[in-house]
Amino acid sequence: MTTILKLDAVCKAFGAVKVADDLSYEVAQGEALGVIGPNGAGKTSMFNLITGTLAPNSGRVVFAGNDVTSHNAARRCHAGIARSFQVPQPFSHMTVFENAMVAATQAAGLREHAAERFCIEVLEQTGLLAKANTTAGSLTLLERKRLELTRALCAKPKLLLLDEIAGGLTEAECVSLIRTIKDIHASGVTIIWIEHVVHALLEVVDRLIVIDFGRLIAEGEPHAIMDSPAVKEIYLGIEADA
Amino acid sequence: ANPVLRVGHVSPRTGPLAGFAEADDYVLEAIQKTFAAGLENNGKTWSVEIISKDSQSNPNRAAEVAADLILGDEVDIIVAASTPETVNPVSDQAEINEVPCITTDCPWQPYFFGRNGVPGEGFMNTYHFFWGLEDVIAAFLDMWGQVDVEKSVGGLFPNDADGNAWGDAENGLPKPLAAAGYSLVDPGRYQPLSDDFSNQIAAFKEAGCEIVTGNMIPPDFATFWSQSAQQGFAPRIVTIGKALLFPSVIESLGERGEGLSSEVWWSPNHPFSSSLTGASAKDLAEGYSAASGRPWTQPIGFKHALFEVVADVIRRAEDLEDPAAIVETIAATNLDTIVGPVNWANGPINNVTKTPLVAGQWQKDGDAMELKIVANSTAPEIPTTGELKLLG
Amino acid sequence: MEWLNAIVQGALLGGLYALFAAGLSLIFGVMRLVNIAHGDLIVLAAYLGLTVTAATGLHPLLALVVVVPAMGAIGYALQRGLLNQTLGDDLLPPLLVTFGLSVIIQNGLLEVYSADPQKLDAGALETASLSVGGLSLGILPVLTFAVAVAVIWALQWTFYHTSLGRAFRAVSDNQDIAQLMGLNRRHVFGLAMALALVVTGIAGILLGIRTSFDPSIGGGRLIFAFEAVIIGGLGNLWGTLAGGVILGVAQTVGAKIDPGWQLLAGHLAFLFILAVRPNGLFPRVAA
Amino acid sequence: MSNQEYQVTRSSKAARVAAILGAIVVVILIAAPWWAGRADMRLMGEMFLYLALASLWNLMAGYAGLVSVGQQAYVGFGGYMLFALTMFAGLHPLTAIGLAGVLGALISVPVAVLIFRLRGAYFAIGTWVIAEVFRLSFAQVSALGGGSGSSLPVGIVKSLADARDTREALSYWLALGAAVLVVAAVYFFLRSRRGLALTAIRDNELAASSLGIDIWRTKLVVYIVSAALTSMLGALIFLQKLRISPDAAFSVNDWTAFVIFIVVIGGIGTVEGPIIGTLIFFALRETLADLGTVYLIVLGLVAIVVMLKAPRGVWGLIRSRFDLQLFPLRYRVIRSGSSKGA
Amino acid sequence: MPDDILRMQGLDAHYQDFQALYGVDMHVETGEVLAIIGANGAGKTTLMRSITGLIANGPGQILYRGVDIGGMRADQVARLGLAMVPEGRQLFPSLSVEENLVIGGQMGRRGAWSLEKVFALFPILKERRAVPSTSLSGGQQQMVAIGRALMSNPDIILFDEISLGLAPIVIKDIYNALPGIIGEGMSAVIVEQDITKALSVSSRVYCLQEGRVSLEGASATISREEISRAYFGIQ
Ligand SMILES: Nc1ncnc2c1ncn2[C@@H]1O[C@H](COP(=O)(O)OP(=O)(O)OP(=O)(O)O)[C@@H](O)[C@H]1O
Ligand SMILES: Nc1ncnc2c1ncn2[C@@H]1O[C@H](COP(=O)(O)OP(=O)(O)OP(=O)(O)O)[C@@H](O)[C@H]1O
Ligand SMILES: [Mg+2]
Ligand SMILES: [Mg+2]
Repeated sequence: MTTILKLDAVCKAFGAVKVADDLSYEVAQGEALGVIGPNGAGKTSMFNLITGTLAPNSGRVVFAGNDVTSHNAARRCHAGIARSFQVPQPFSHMTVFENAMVAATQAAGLREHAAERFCIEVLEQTGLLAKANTTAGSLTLLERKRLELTRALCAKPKLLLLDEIAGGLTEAECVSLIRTIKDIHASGVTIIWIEHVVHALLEVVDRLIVIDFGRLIAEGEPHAIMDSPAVKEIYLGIEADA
Repeated sequence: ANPVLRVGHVSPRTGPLAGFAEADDYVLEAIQKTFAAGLENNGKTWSVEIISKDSQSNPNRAAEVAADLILGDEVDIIVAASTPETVNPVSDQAEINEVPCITTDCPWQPYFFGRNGVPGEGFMNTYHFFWGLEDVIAAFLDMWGQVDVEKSVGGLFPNDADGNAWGDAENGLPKPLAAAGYSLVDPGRYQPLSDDFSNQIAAFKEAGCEIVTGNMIPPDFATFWSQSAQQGFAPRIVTIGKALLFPSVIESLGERGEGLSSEVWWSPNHPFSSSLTGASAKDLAEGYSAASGRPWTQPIGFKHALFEVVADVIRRAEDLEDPAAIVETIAATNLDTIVGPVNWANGPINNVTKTPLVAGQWQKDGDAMELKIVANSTAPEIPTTGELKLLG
Repeated sequence: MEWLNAIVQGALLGGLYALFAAGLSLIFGVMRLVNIAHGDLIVLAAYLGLTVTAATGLHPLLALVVVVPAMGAIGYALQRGLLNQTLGDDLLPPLLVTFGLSVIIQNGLLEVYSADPQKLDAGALETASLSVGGLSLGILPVLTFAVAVAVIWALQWTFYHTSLGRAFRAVSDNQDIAQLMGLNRRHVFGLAMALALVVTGIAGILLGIRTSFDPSIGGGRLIFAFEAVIIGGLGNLWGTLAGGVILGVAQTVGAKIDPGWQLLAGHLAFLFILAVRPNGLFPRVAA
Repeated sequence: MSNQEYQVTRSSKAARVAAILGAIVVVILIAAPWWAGRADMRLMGEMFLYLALASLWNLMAGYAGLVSVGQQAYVGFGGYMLFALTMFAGLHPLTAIGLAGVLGALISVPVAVLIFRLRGAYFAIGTWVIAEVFRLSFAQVSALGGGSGSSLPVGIVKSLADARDTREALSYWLALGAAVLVVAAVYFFLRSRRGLALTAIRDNELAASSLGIDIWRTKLVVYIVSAALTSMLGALIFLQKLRISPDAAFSVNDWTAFVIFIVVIGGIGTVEGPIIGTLIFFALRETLADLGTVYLIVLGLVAIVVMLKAPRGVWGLIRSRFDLQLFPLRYRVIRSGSSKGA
Repeated sequence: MPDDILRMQGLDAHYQDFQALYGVDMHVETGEVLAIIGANGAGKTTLMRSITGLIANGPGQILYRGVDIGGMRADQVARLGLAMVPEGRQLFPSLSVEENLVIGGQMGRRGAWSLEKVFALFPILKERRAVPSTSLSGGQQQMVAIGRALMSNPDIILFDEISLGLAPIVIKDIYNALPGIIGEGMSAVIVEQDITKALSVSSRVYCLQEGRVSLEGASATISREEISRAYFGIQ
């Protein structure tokens, strides 16, 4: 089993707030890793460090065997990292389909015609095909989140970073989302998924890490982690001795 | 019907140079009246149509409207006046499009050298009448020589067509001033619309200048003049071209406008009269004041004279259908106009002829400020109307 | 000594630039509005001053009593009647509308007042000077500088220590949500523009006393004002003052080397600062 | 349900008709020297140059999000290069125009490195200051007339062609060629992958960069290409004006404000906008210019009214009314032949 | 009806050509917690924005204590005592945490809520009161957004997606705080995707489907089947 992503003692602080504090872990090729942690723990910041949106104060990010710490976001994307944004970042004046096309042509490097077919496929998978010609700016919050997922998929990533995509879904929608992500995972894509909707997360991931104050405080088999006293206390708010 | 001859006219009706053209309406109206019956040429009567366009004080626009007049209105003669910013682009268009062109109201050096004219060759189709820097210098020296002041002169020349010409080491003020025994302190070309003249003032103070001269636009002069007072610089004579031409500028300076001096190209006291209407300089100036309620300005005479020359050329031309013949006629002009004689045969250089120039000072006359002619040895036919008084 | 003189005169000139810039900085900060007409509004204020002094014979500084409220009212009306409709994420509508406004003001002034240069006659104030350590300083530039400091102090205080200032910042961040806080954004923006034009009114009168003006000189003033704002860093009015001073000193020092360099030196100083500090010298932390 | 039912199209019937009509119009325009008067040709030549300037500005502002109020820097630079290269290096004017483009591209690189540090309104003002620096710098070059400016020697103009008619036709064709070239280049660029990237950047830089778009490089390319072409246009413009001076060459009103006016009136962010805008601008100018101040006041009012009532310009109005695209860029997903509901 | 604090009558809402709400009839009783549920895009946010005046609607479509607020601007509505915790938090980035709260209270309406009380509810905010609101995490921002709305001492408070993006611990805290918030006699409307949660805190529930009310009932008695039918329109 090869390692696709490795964080090596990554540190990042905004003034006094440490969002990554000596953060080290590895993700294996083909794995699905879940990330939980209290609000403000530094989960989204960790994604920013992996994708190159943020530069670390110290430490290294290694992707597919290459040290990418000094590479910009675009370069890392070409190397195979794609993400969804927690706060959706659509190309508001472009249609949903064009949003997808940007990913397919720029990130995945597909030629025009192949890109078109591929985007239609992905849109169908994520349930946005009916909105293909709609301007992204007029989507609802949740549709925007789905667009985030669509775009990330259209980039044909090796490593897919998902930041809270299940929030606000109805039960039925959530089930279909889980199915989609499982399919993606089954096709060989490595996934790191930040999610507060823990039950959805547990359906998919092989391993769970817990972040608090930028530090990795627990890591291991998902259900075991969820049952651990630390997680109960800091994350679920269940008093350990109750 | 009579054949029609079209005259194109470009001037800065609007924009920062609009002061130069403020009397255009008045002058053109009078001219059109005299042209109303048509002009005789070779026994035929020609109707003359004047098409006037605004350059908006913008050289780009001046080129534009000149081309419009030439290509669109197909004018037979094009005329322009007021500063190199108007005169040069119009002349250039006329030259390349082979249309006869007469211009005025811009010293001839920026006109000639500013257009890359080559002495001895000159231009094919474009002619200019006004005075030159040598006349300004002579008039200034004449004025300054009347009083006893330190012969140290501070120079203020902007980096524009006029300023570069006035300050030019070869053709501008420096050489003749030195020859006349004056030392010139010239800190260098400043960019028009500067907010600060402290450095120039410091340099003038340092050198003990008692005279300040140059060519400025009014806002720059106003800034300089109040800063001088603030910074304790009190020259005895201040003689500035362009900025001090217009009564409105002097008025805006209040008390501190009194005693400033300037070149005088034309005034109601000039002993000339119009070849078209017979009116004297005084008649023309008073006519304007009466019609507009505003004081007379110097460009009035030249604008009138411009059309005197046009009328004269139309009358004399051998063949008004042929541009080359018109150009020939212009070159052969010999006319006494309201601003003095215009005769390109006596030009200092190809395509240029000169009119007389004297120097004057703004002095209080009753309530109003009046431009008195205080030095006339350059053109003794123009009588002086006052005596130079030192400032301060 | 000559260099010192150049620097001191430049710093005083900077006070005037800071005054030009303060109003711009305020509306830029509150509404993200790039007001191309700002320079022309300064000139408009000078002309209002001219009209008032001509009609009443008041000293130009006393004319402020009329001009300042008038400019405030114009600002409020302009904002509510016109500029409010242009605000949004897009930079262009305000840019173009204020550009149109600039053309209209300029040519309107030309129609009404003609192209003649005008000046406000402040009598002895214009030429009075005081001597400090061998330097001769004009009372007017010193006064201008002092006014600039006072105005900027007042604006800064308003912005960060009053509920009006808080309202300015909130509305500038998110208009919809600010509405939910009971803030009428149209009114708040109107007040911001009114305040900005009050400052512009003061600047215009001081400009009119310092130098003569005609309807066309607004553009040149506008660019200095922008430079001062950006050098100082957005949202920091003291920075704007510093920006004005840097600009003024760069100009006079540049002119000392060669008068042709006066304006160029100011622009180059601006570009240099951008090259080393793209957010200006004193950007407000974490904005 | 198979996605074979769905098709993606980027063209439309209107666009195909427009392409044919457009080709016919271009042919008619090429023949203008045989049917139009001198003044009309000059006017059309000027319109073409403005159309080209406007299309380039539209590419920068409407697509790359680079709102520049300093494009006069390159117009003036190109003009001065024409003068310098013909007067001092003795080059043929046409060679000089080409070389002006190359030099414009070269000088735009360091400029871009500096002003790309700025965003939005900051960028706009930065470009303006750059243009002022160009203006003031050229005002210091006394060989080119300093602040007074310089005229193009008649001999150089005549080297284009001896006969006046040929010369006029030639400069007309140059202008027409420039306009067609620029509009076509902008259109095909926008249809390309890079065009899509550019539009994405305009909408959201953060998302664009994380989808593999090198923002800096994409914008740089657009900026440099615009600078090069604008410089060439500047050289062409001043070949017609015959006289150059810093104030005229670097006039923010003539080369940027009017251009912005054209683009915004016509419809920013569309290829059609600048064409419509140019027609409207010149219609206004030709009917009102003699009114002087009133003309400019009207222009200001028109700009304000259009911005308030139709922020997407005249073409935006037409497009929203008739869903018309003459230069189609959008992708449409259509369901082929099926009548099934969702 | 005197007990109604808010009543919608035939409320329509549009985004340009697109109609998002069709003749919605709905009322909120004084002092109750009303839940609104519905699939994505059903029009829940649109409803909230209409009530608060951020989307214009016709006269007579919304009555607040019997007063027609249909045509009013958002700031006028806010002054009458309506507050909203918007979807996606939307704090003022250039205001500090404390200023964000204070500006909520700037209308000067009297009532139980003050800065101290908000800080007591969310102690972490007191700790970070001076920092810019942008440097808070998502959950902390949601706390500020709630505090900000409370600071205006509204008579009715609207929560759009109250728990979206929050860690379970925060959701728990917020729901624990809810009775205290409502206890002061305030009415509340809650948009919540977690139906169980929604039913447990509310007295009545409406379900929206494609811009229309598809179900209305008492939270305690409504059945799961009814809800899923109302959600998706499956008969
Ligand atoms: N700004 C807008 N422009 C055009 N249509 C919009 C806009 N905002 C929302 N809509 C449309 O209005 C409808 C209702 O949207 P609304 O945001 O009210 O739904 P919602 O119930 O809050 O959904 P969600 O659960 O996704 O937040 C949707 O079909 C949406 O596409
Ligand atoms: N640009 C920034 N400047 C200053 N502080 C920041 C910045 N971005 C994030 N932070 C701070 O870093 C911390 C971690 O934020 P981050 O968004 O990574 O949290 P998170 O774990 O994703 O939380 P949530 O689950 O609420 O989304 C927070 O306290 C936040 O205030
Ligand atoms: Mg997060
Ligand atoms: Mg919603």
